[in-house]
Amino acid sequence: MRELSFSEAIREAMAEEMRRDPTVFLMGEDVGVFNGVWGVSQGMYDEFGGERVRDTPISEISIIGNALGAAMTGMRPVAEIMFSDFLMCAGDQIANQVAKARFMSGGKANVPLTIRVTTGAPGSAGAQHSQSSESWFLNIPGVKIVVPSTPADAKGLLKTALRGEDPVLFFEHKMLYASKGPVPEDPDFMVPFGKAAVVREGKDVTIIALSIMLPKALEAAEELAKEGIQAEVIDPRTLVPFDKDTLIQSVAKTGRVVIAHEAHKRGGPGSEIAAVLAEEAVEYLDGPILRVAAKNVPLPYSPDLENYVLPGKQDILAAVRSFKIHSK
Amino acid sequence: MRELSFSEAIREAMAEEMRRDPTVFLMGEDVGVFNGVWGVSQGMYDEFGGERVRDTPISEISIIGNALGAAMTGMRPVAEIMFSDFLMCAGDQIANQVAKARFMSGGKANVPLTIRVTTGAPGSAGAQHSQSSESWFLNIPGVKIVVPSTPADAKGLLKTALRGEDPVLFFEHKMLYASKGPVPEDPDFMVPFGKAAVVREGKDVTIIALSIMLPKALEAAEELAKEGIQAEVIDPRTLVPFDKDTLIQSVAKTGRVVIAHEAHKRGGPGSEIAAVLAEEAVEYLDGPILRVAAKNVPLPYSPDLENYVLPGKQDILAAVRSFKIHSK
Amino acid sequence: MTEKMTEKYAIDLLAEMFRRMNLVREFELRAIAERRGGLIPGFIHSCVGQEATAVGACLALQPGDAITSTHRGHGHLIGKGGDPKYMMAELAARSPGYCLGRGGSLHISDYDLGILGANGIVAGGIPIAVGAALSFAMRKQPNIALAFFGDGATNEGAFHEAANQAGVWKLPVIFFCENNLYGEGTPQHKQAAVKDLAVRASSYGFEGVIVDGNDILAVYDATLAAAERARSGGGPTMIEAKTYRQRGHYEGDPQVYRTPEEIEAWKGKDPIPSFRRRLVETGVFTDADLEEMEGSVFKQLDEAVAFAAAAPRPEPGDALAGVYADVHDGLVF
Amino acid sequence: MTEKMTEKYAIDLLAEMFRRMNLVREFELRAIAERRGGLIPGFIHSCVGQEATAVGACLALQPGDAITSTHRGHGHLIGKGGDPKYMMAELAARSPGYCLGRGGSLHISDYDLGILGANGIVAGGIPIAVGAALSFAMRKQPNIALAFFGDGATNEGAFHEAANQAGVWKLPVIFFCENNLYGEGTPQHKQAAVKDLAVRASSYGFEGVIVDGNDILAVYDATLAAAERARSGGGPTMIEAKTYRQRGHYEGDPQVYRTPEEIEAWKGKDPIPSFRRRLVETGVFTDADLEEMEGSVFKQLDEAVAFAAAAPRPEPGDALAGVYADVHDGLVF
Ligand SMILES: Cc1ncc(C[n+]2csc(CCOP(=O)(O)OP(=O)(O)O)c2C)c(N)n1
Ligand SMILES: Cc1ncc(C[n+]2csc(CCOP(=O)(O)OP(=O)(O)O)c2C)c(N)n1
Ligand SMILES: [Mg+2]
Ligand SMILES: [Mg+2]
Repeated sequence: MRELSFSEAIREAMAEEMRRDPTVFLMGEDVGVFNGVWGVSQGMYDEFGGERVRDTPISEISIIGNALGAAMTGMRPVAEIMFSDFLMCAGDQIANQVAKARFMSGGKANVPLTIRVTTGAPGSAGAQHSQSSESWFLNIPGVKIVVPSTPADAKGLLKTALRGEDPVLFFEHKMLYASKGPVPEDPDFMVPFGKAAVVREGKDVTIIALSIMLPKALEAAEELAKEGIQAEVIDPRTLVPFDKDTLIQSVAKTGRVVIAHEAHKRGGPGSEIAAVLAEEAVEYLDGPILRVAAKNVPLPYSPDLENYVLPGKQDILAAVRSFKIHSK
Repeated sequence: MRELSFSEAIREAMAEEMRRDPTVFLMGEDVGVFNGVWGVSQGMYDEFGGERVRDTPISEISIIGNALGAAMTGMRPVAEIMFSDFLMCAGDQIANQVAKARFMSGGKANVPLTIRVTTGAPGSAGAQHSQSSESWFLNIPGVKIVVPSTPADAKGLLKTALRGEDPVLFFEHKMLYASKGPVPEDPDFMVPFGKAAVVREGKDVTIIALSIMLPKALEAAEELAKEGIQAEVIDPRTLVPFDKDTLIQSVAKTGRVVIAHEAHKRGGPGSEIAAVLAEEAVEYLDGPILRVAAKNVPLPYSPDLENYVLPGKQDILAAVRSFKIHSK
Repeated sequence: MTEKMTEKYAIDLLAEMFRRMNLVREFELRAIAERRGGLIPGFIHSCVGQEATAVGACLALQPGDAITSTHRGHGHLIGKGGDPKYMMAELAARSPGYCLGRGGSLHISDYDLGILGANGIVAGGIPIAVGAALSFAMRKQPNIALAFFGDGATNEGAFHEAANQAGVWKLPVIFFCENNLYGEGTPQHKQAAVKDLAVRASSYGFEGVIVDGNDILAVYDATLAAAERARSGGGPTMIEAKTYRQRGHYEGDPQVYRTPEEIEAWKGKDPIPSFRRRLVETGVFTDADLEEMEGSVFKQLDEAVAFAAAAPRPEPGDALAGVYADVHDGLVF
Repeated sequence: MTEKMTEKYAIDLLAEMFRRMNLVREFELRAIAERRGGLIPGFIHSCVGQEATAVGACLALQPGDAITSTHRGHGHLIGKGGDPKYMMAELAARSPGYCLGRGGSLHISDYDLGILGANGIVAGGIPIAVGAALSFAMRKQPNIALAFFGDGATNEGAFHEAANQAGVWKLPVIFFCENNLYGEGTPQHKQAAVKDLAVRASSYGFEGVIVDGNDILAVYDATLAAAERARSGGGPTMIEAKTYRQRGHYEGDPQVYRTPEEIEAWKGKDPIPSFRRRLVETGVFTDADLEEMEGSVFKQLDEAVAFAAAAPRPEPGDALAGVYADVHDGLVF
């Protein structure tokens, strides 16, 4: 299969849907002439023009609110927020308008709206440009939350978002943009929401890894294999909806869980995942549910501090090793 | 001891601190002439005048940002956001400015800022005026999160907030305002952050209850006692900092946990509490960690629907009974 | 004089103005009574005194046009053609209500009529209206959007960003400010340092006009002009209609922030009797004509209340459906 | 002519203007070079071309006054008296840096100098400046605050709410807009439908003035006038300074959104050589005087870079301290 980078995969999903459906369009800060700050929309302004690849003022409330109004009246907008840190600038529109419109209207408001954001620490970008914000709207029923980790998933999940009727928060890790992987060419290739991917099978421990932590978890699993420990690595891919069954089945087999994400530990996506397992899979547990995550401090500028605060492969390894699994 | 209502206790804490320290002041929408929409600041405008009990325009970004700037330059503001649902209107100022200022400045910014908000469902107020938002900023290191459930705690915790040097989000449940309880008269009475209250002792099950769920948990415990089940009821009081030791000790004794809060279940404060216990107290668990919380749908206007979505005493009872504890 | 009036305004339009203003007024009074009586569980922000803005603006729109509304939205709904039956049922939290009883007064909507929702968030609907206008413009649909909001709402960031956006893209949208002098209990002069909020339009490159919000014809004229401009590619207009809410911010508001004299003075400028007088004095309608219309309004509301009271309540478990359109095997909960 | 100049401006002030503008320019160029060389890990938004706004505005302030800055903040810091040594150390992520290496360029601050922080959030600092002004006003401290922000920032809700608030409370604050014609890659006309952003002040009941942002004396005069107004209870002023950033939005920006010709044309209006010429032509300083100043700037920056390069890095574990002042037995983590 041909290989695409993560950002190419996202661009292809958007462009294909825009060719297919005239109501799909992209709006955001510098998504057009500038090609997007991370180059994701490279060339799209040239292909689709400024009407459908719309540069907006620096106005996050307006970006989300406009996109919502457009969605309610028949369009299918993709609204880009440049850094997920800025989601809070439009927090009210997301939490109180976008997420609740369908329910509050008795199901009559249709909100086919995809909010794409870049997330994660690109290195020394400081506390306001590095956050992993996947859990910030987890307590708000009404938005779906999608966190891809491979180019194929990025494309297939984005397609599902763009063809669906619900608001989706779509988190793209900046340090994944350049990563490459096979991506199906079928223009109808879609990855369903609510299906976790068992990326590597194993019987000794379940590593649940989100976004950038997936490649790190796979590296860790490789290393563990050499020690005779068979790690099962699972990517939930979507947090809302959430495929707990696949996780529970894995835990039933391994009895041990490590959850890895780059977001801060407290209140991160791992809290919810751990809570679900503690509620529904406790009988299978042979030990604690460990979370590998950023420490609970704002992300520092200094690389020395930042590396210390961010989670890495070593932290996954340490977590797994703490189980003292006797390799068989 | 004399009894005060929850709202009187909050008012007394503010007024005492304002008398004691000229840099303390209150600002927010209709906190002055109107006496606050819930009457909490009743009479304060008359006592302190419009300079120190400041009515603001309807501008949540400005309320929080102004309070932050004032805090950084020597004042000790209390900023009121009328409904916690509107915190997201000022989400960026809270998450990216208030919470991070001290850390990003290398400790040089001082941020003695208390953000008071009303929270919870007052009944048929609809999806945008009923949310329990305690977990919305849990993933943001730098703010402390305080969730009192009794008049004495409300006063004592607010005093700790007002005399401290850090930003605090202070959640006041609307349906607790009228509740009464003994409140010490000592003007230096303070309740420390990070100390959970064991409100009722028991050996069979630990019920961890926040805010409005505390009185409901106590009622449930009373009923359970009649069935011979001794429930220990604990109020964490502060989510950041978090007193996990008291909880773990309780779980070590009971082996069973029910966490009750009015916030939606997914991504609510109970996720983090459950995750902490699943990480650090798993060896004591005799069963799943159960969460009693609002269902994951926006809060409906209809009382029939709303009652169904909100958690109550019955849900706590059902959760405890599901453990099939054999009363001794 | 009759001729002048009926030359400019179709007689049916004048009748509809009168009828709908009365319908709004009586809807409010009836809802307040039914709330006291227990039929309606939630709180009510009535628009008594502001009927001319709601009805005048909406009647200047076309059926396919969209509006966004506020916490004080019953008038906007009725103005845009909302049916009091389904409104009352919604307020009574019944199944046949506009939002199946999920929304209530604060969130009532009718997407078929282009009413994209009342809103519990001050200024929250404004960017949504701009988005609807964007949608019409992109699809070259000859419709426009109108955002209703209060004086207090103009101090929210959402107003600013939305208005600026609409100005840059020259979108077919009207920013309709119902300036009733207060935001909750705070008078305008404590909320903004400018006397006329219409001046704010100049920050966004479009025109701001001021009208007497208690004169329905003035409101209608200004909105029609703005709508024509918007429809013909001329971009947005801001209309500031000066009016007054005669009752508390919500039912139960002790109104410590204003004097009974002030309220009385404004009741003297009530938009309904003055329009009624005008219709009679210019001979457009006889007193009897108008009485008949008034009677029909009462009847309509009796029916609405009866409908609501008899309507079934939603089943509790229904609450779980309708958060999402696509439920992925029921996984989202 | 010399006399006119030195009559109006103290000679030390003119020297300081020249020296600080050069210091800003050379700081930027040096930082860019050191970033390429690997000393500086993070990204840099340079203010090359905008030295007159930063220095002119700051020199019109008093030491106790406060400013808030932006992502493009090195000039503001140096203007307000920041020490290049600690700045460079901060950019190099070293322990003696202004923020102990935690902030970096985007978050650099010096609370002792009243610099309440650069900001990674566009318009994020504006409400903070208004809060500082509120604090000064409440304590009757004779100080004022000044918020720096860009043209693009005026489209954020935060700008609107903060400006409105300051207008209502007549606070001692200056809204200083550095209009460099672009917000990132988007030109002003795609961001706002008005030509002059200073008109926005009229929405808030205070004055908006426009100055040539590349003329440091014009910037200084306008800021001094606004500061005097603020200090004497006259409330806020908005100043729009028209200027241009000569380099990319950040280092590495391919600048597809503008032409080399445009950049060249603006380089012809560079604020530093024009001020230099003026100083020489009016006889205030000789070429030799100015060369000496220029030399001292280079020396200062050599020292700053040497200081930064030799400075210790923070210990990784230090990251855990300093999130809160009160740690409650270390519980907050
Ligand atoms: C974001 C937000 N802030 C505050 C409120 C509380 N609130 C509801 S209505 C209102 C006053 C609104 O004033 P205005 O816009 O003038 O409308 P009016 O009530 O006068 O019709 C306030 C402050 C809210 N609902 N939303
Ligand atoms: C809230 C927010 N939105 C977007 C950005 C990304 N961003 C950083 S600088 C910038 C342009 C700012 O333009 P302007 O205010 O004119 O300042 P300039 O860069 O021209 O100095 C943008 C969009 C941001 N940092 N914060
Ligand atoms: Mg009003
Ligand atoms: Mg700019």
